[in-house]
Amino acid sequence: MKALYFAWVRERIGRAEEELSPPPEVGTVGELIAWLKTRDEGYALAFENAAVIRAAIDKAHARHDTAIAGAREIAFFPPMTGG
Amino acid sequence: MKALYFAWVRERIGRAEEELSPPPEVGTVGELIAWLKTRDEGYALAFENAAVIRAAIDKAHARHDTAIAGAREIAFFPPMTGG
Amino acid sequence: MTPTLRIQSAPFDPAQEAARIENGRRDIGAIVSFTGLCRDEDATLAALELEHYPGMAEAEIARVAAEALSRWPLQALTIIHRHGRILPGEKIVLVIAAARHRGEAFAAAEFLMDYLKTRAPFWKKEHRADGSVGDWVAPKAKDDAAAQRWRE
Amino acid sequence: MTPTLRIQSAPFDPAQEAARIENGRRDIGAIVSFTGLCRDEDATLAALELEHYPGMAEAEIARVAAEALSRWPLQALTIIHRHGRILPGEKIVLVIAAARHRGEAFAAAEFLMDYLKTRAPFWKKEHRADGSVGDWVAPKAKDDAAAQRWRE
Repeated sequence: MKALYFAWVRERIGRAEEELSPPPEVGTVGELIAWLKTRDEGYALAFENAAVIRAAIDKAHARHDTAIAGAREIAFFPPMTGG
Repeated sequence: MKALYFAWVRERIGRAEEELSPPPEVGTVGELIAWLKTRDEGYALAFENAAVIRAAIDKAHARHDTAIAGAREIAFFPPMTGG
Repeated sequence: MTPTLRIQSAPFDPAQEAARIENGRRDIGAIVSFTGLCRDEDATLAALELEHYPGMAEAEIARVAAEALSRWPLQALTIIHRHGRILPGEKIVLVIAAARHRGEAFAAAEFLMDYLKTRAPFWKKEHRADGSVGDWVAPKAKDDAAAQRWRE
Repeated sequence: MTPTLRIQSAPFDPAQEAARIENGRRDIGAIVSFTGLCRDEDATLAALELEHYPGMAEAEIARVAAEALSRWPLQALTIIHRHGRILPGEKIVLVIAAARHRGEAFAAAEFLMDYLKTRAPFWKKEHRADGSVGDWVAPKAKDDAAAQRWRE
């Protein structure tokens, strides 16, 4: 699964995208965040306040309890500030 | 006092403006309408449904119970349909 | 801030009016523009004749503008209302409100239109495509209701 | 009716977009246009950098537009959102809604802005006038509240 990071999530992790192969027990967006958070300090900082992190699966907004099964692309980003 | 008439009030009365000298017992906008209504058929038709008629004294909206004492210009017209 | 308020028979250009407001400024966050047009869906209308009460129209629009400026912190405000003969597709009225934040600009523009509809002394008469003179446009109850909600 | 939806780094011209909508039509009664601008009241901002999620930004704006079209009988709709470097005074976002009646055009335009603010994947970063890179602009609680009211 391809992961994309935007805005300060991208800056804290230090990359804009990567391939992820989470273990099978990672079933939801929230579980994927928890798994990523343990990777290194950058991920820990990006996801330190997991509640504010927004996610999208295949370019559509997804909740933290959404299943990631079948997702080709998952994105993580802060609350949006466009407009 | 100068009277002005607009839109279908003007058309029914058959003139756009005139000088009025109402008797002293005509004290309010509503009383002036009742007095005008007796003048001829045109006025009667213009003011047949007095409740819908709007008035302005010296170019500011006035209610039917507003006193006309001191008014230099009084206007009668239908509900507005601009915008 | 002095609003731009005009009553005229000539057409107006919303783009030109918006440009006058922007004019190199860096402090405006939101511009809401409303344009009201002469509508003729059935191809039965030749023109609208807009009668107005000269002097009172200007005074009433100034009062409505002052009321909007007292309610919202507007950075710029333009109101233009045409009178006379107006053809289908032509613009009748323009309101532009500029503010730091969009909520203020939206609210002021909508308030102004609701108030202009029910308080500005203009009356529309239809001239039909078949050459006959049609009716005076009837006021809409929902216009009164729209104006009423700002008093709550 | 197919809305005009664009995401671009180049500036846009609201007047040109409005003209594309009007284009000789006689059935439009009301056009509401919203322009959001890059604001810098304190002269501390050099530019905003607007990051976006290509692909999702287009998809989300299309979803929000479809939602507006399902709620109001719009005759025309344009949404343009810029990304990249935007200078103070420049325009960031444009929404134009055309309808027979003003209430529909106002409601649709305000709904669209509330939804774009909270759902379209764009993020603003400040570049300061002193050459430093500033903060990511923080989301506003009132933007969430503004979007929430359309669900009631």
